[in-house]
Amino acid sequence: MKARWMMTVLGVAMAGMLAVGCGGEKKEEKKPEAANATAAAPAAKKVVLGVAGAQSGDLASYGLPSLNAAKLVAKEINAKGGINGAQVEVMPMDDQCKPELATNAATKLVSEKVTIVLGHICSGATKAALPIYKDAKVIVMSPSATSTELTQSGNYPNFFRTISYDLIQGKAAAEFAVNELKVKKVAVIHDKGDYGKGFAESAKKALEDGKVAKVALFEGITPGGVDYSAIVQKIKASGADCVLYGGYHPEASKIVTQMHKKGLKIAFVSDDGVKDDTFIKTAGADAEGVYATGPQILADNEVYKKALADHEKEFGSKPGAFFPQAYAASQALLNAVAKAGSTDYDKVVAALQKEYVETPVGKIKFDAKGDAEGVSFSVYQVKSGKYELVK
Amino acid sequence: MLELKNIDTYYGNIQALRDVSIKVGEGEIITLIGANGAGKSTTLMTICGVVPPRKGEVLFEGRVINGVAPNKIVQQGICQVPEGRLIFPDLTVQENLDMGAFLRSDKEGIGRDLDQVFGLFPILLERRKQLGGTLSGGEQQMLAISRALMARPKVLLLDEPSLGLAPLIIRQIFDIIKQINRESNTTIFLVEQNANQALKVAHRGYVMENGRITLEDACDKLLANDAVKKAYLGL
Amino acid sequence: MRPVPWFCKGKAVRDPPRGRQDGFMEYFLQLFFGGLSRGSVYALIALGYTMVYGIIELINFAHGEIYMIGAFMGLIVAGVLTAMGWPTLSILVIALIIAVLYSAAYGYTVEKIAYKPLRGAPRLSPLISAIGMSILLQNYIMLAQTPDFLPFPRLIPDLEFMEPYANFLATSDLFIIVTSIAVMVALTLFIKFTRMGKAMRATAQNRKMAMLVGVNVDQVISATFIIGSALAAVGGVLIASHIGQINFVIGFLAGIKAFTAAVLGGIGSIPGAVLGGLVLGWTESFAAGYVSSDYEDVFAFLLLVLILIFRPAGLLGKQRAQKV
Amino acid sequence: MAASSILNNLKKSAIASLWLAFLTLPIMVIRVDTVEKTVTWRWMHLAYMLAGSFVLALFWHFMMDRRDRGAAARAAGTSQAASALGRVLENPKLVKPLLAMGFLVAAVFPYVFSMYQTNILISALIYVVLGLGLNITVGLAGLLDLGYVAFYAVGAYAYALLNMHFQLGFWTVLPLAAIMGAFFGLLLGFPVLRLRGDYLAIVTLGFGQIVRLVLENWSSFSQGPSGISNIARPGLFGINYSVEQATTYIYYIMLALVILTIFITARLKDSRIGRSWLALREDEIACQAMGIDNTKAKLMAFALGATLASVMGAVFAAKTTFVNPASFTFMESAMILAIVVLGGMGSVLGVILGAFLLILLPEYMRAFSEYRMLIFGATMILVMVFRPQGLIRAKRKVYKINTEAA
Amino acid sequence: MEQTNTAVLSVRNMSMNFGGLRALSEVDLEVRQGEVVALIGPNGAGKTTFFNCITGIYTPTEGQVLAYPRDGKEKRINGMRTNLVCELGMARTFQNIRLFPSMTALENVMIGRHCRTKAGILGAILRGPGTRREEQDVVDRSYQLLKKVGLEQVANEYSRNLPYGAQRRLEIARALATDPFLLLLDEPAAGMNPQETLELKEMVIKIREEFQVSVLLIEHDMKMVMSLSDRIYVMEYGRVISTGTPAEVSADPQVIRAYLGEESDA
Repeated sequence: MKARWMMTVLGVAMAGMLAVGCGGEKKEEKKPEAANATAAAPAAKKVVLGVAGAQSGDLASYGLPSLNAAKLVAKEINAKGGINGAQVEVMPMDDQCKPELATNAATKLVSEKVTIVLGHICSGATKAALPIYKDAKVIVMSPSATSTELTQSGNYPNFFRTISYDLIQGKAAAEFAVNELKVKKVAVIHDKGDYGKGFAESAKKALEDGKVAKVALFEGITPGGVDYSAIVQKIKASGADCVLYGGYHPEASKIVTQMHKKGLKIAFVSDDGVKDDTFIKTAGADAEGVYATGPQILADNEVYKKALADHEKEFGSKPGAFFPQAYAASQALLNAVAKAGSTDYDKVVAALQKEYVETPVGKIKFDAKGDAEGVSFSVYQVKSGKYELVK
Repeated sequence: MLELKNIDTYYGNIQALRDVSIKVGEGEIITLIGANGAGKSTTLMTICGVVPPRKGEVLFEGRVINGVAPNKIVQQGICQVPEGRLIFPDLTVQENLDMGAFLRSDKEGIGRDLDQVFGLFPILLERRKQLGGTLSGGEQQMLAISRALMARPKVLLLDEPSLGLAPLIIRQIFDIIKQINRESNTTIFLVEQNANQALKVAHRGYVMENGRITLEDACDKLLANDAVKKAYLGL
Repeated sequence: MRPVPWFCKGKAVRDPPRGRQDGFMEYFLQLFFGGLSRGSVYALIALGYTMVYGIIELINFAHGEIYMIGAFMGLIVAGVLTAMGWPTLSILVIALIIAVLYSAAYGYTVEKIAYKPLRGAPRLSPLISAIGMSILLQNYIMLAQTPDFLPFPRLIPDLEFMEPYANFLATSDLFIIVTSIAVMVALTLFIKFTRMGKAMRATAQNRKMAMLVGVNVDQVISATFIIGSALAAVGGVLIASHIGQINFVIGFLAGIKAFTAAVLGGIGSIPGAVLGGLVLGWTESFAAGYVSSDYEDVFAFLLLVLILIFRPAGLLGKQRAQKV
Repeated sequence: MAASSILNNLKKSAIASLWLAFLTLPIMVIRVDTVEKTVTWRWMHLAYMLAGSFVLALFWHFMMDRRDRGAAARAAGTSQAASALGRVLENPKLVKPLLAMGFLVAAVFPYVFSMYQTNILISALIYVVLGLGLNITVGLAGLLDLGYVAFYAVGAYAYALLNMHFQLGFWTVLPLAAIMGAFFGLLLGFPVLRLRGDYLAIVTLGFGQIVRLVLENWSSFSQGPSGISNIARPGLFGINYSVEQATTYIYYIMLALVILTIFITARLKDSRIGRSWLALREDEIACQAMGIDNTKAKLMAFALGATLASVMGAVFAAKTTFVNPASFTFMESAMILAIVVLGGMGSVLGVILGAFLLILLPEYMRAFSEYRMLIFGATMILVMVFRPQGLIRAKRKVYKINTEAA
Repeated sequence: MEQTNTAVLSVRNMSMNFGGLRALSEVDLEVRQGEVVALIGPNGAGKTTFFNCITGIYTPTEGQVLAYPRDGKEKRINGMRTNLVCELGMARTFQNIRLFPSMTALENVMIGRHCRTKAGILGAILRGPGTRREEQDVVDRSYQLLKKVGLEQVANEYSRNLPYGAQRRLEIARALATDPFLLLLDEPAAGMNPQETLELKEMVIKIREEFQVSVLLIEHDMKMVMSLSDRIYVMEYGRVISTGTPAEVSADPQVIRAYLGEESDA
């Protein structure tokens, strides 16, 4: 009987191993450097950079670029001999943007004695994970969590970010629409998501406070839907002369395309989630003229150009969402560790707040609340297939 | 013509048939009687390949057919009218009959058989366009038999054609079974628990108990057998 | 400064009339046609659910993924052919054909791997296997292709004569509706008159008996998956072309919606799937248009719950009297 | 196994791998960029696919043979139907020491292992209770519920909101959450009483979606997608714990709740109520004709399952200190259902095993980050194919009969 | 039990329509205390529909269904919920056996006791002495009932594994477990051989005596019906076409034409 039981256990173990073996095989074919980065561990000194975010599941497209960014930065630093002789190691931690998985990821990183973390991607996951990091004195820097309260509430002194938050973005977009485009009636649309709705609500508040333009419509759409004609008709019926959209590029491009199909050609102002080349690709000609706010990335920013080239070389494709911010965050974190000379919490925080770093999003350091200073904020417009600076 | 040799069949881990051997000669009416749960229906399902036997052989015209897919067995000319009739309730009577001729492609032959079937059961002609599910029990039984006939079987397997029917209808059905056998020389393998009627119709009979064949004889002899009389005829 | 870059470049577009009276009617019609095109999409995918359910009483959760794979196949074919410089319409045709063939092959394989070994297993086992398959396929596409959204070329050209009606119905909408109708008619004829169609109906009603009249049930089940998958692929390519982008999760929401449509119409019933799809499309469209698009899904699901409570077998489902 | 069958398997595997390679060819090999109009060919992937699928297919056929032979052996009566694993777990000589050992490990776990281990174990324990709760509805009463996560959300938001607005503590809210769960269970139960099987499934799915959508959209009530953060961890007499201490504390709370739930479900299963659920699952009409009030039995099953889910929701909110609608998607319901079915419907031990497998497997596969969901999906299929009745088969109680009594 | 003229079930002028179809039309029927009443008729005559109407599975379109439980109080039970009808004391079996297949024989009978016991959720969880006593009582009584129908050997078998005849008897035991005053048997001898049918007949007689129940049964086996019942109702096309003692009914020319055929044959 015992033998049979052993057989069962062996069977299950084998099933697991084979499945894993197959997975491993595929892993090699795609990203050998990922395996190497984690496997080539037993160097005497190392600095571990945790990268947490959605690396699988439906939001993986927002998390994987950050991982790539971290790998690129780590590789570059390691090529130069590491930080004070210590090799940088990237430790990916998937959270699928789900709060409970984020806490698991956080405790895992804490258990592994990781002291600096790039992530998380979604504000919700970040909020869930932060208390754990805070308790363990881990510095967290997100490239994409824009929820206002993360920095402004003062609850999380260990949190930093390289992206500006909803309140600023929404306000900037609203002010741009009112002051520069002189619109009178605005339809504020969002994707019901954490990020999009935060942006939309800030924008709405700014519009109402400004008392110049009216909010003609405030509604959410279902991301991933097959058709947005109803909301487009509604925008049309509301008589709005401008759409402010909070959300990411996939839905934005669908809406813009359908707006144009239905003969609705009014200004479309959106956020950083739309200021992405993929948007221009997917929306094609319909992308022309769309405005998006975003951190200023000067076309001649050397760091950005280099990062872009490195990505092309390493991964054979253009980087995805939040890549520059993640690249900047990795640089900032590792630079701070280098400047601090150790991974001591207080020293690194001090370094983050003091030392400027040249990054794809500009020359930045961080303020007392954790937001990046020096991230200049601008509005872009798509002109002949490219985002160009408007203001 | 059809022969079962030492068949063992299982449902999951329950043995339903134990060492069953049955021979059916061409043109015969053979009946298999026994109590419910004795394994009669399982015998038929084993022949048709729906429940393949674990041991033993099913021979049809000298060829081994166990392990052959059910549809291939039907193609060879073995056709079953299952217990509970199982007509297609949402198909019309006509479509039900068409399904019977599913594996045939000779349009003329099908037409001729259709006429023949309607000759046997005029009521079906009347109900041609009606959905199978709306027929009464007796009509459904007629339809089920007709459907099997449409396949032009060499062997017709009938599973409890009298189940749940009024005495009047039962007699009609048995008359027609005899007629089919006589007119088209179709071999008939009849499974019944209405032993009285079945033994009157058939040439030879088998008695099954708990998955085993316990008796085998000509019908008139079985009718006279005391054990059979007591257990199955209620005399 | 008012942003008018398109006005200068594009053709003159009629400004829609905004009078109160006819504005209402126009608004209604716009929503109506929007719902119609959305509903046709749901119906196309719902057909696959309903057919599979009719035959083996399985909610095939991986069906949405087949739709997604269809879209990806379309993208790959279109990408290769575009690079080779083929004309748009021929690309559309070839992409459709290859996507249909490949999706059918996927449907066939999925059935063989995840469902066939589970015949006769407890009822919920294939359901879990289906969920597993759905997760597997999603991640397979994500890893083999990309997690990002990919732009899908517009394969359906805008037709000249549709221009005046573009406000209600774009060419691609029309294309989707027409294709859906054509496919559904073809499917109905197929089910009604062909040998395989009859075998399918027979198998759906009584699998054992179908076996006994000589139907190869395994073949019928395979055929069901193949046809259902092919329909999903048609939907995948058309919709991808309509909305212009795809990624590996598009199957999930579309799948749930289509499944809802199938149940709404009465699962197992082919006209039911079509009706369910349309009703769902209209509900969402009108809910978004007249109430709030925040709650369009809430309305869709509320409608489902209400219909099932008052007509427990769906709109066209057979109310089978319980045999006692 | 004969050499011929091995050869046969090799042949079949070769064919299967060729077919799979063909099937995956376009998607694995070709990448297109429709904007730049470029095509990338990655032929190496095809080779990987061929080799990988060959190994997998070989394994598949080997296991299939084993499965078929297992079935044959069972039928021939050479071995019992119960699985080997099941038999070990039923052996009274082994059960007691095993239980004692398990309890000992559970009791000292947080002090032996890291906080991370404790943390994911809490997750697993939460899912054990969720699984047991759903097991009542699905496994015992046979009511397929695809929207179970809605009740989980009810509990989580109940605690989050009450804590935010009224500063109510964990221990105050826990019973309140239970009551709210029961209430929502009844609320869903009433309209769906008439529905059967898959229709019931889809309506519950719809209900689950509605709850999530409302939480997402009704910002003034639930703070919408940005969720509620800074939810208090459970405290005891005003002591505030650090994260690590709190984790340990929650771990013990969960341990107690799990034991309580096991106790409750085990007792219910072997009671008059449990029997009426089983009867309901087997045959609704006969059940009612035998004098069981179907309505009551169904509502009770719904309400009890919902209560457990709701209580877990509160624990979940306390553990993560943050809730937002992203935690309550359909996939979550599917996951809990998978726990129940994978573990073995109706079996308490099976559900526990299922929860550990489904929650811990992805966690421990973090090393394969991007591939873990792929492997996870494949594992679900494999377990179902090779053990369709679940890992552990439910056992019925054998009653002690008092033959003398009249 | 003594036969008296007190009715236990009285159906007056009952009709049942399904859409446009009239399945039952103006049926009058009475079962008196201690009687065995048979309901016969060709397939589709509406016999099972009649059962479903009086047990609350269908609600009759017209007419009265009155029951007189042991306390003697008249109770109108048209459209009363099935479980309440059962609780009132009218228990039935089914034409196509409806046992709980993956429950043991004993558990099947124990389900019958459900409406006569009352342990609730709390009781089940706490399992106090009261609950335990009640539980043991249910087990013991159920076992006794199994013994009565000769199934004590297979008490712990899954009911789906029982032979057909045993399943029929188990269904009767399960119905008896509800302490009925009226037992409704839907084709109890269907699928049984003459020997088993004979045994069944004897069992029904024994049960009537021992449990003091009246019996209303639907049956095709004329031999059993004729020798077992006190009175017979014959139905055709949803109407009662004849009633009376077995002798009276079998002599009725209308019955012979409709049902038995020219020569009575059993």
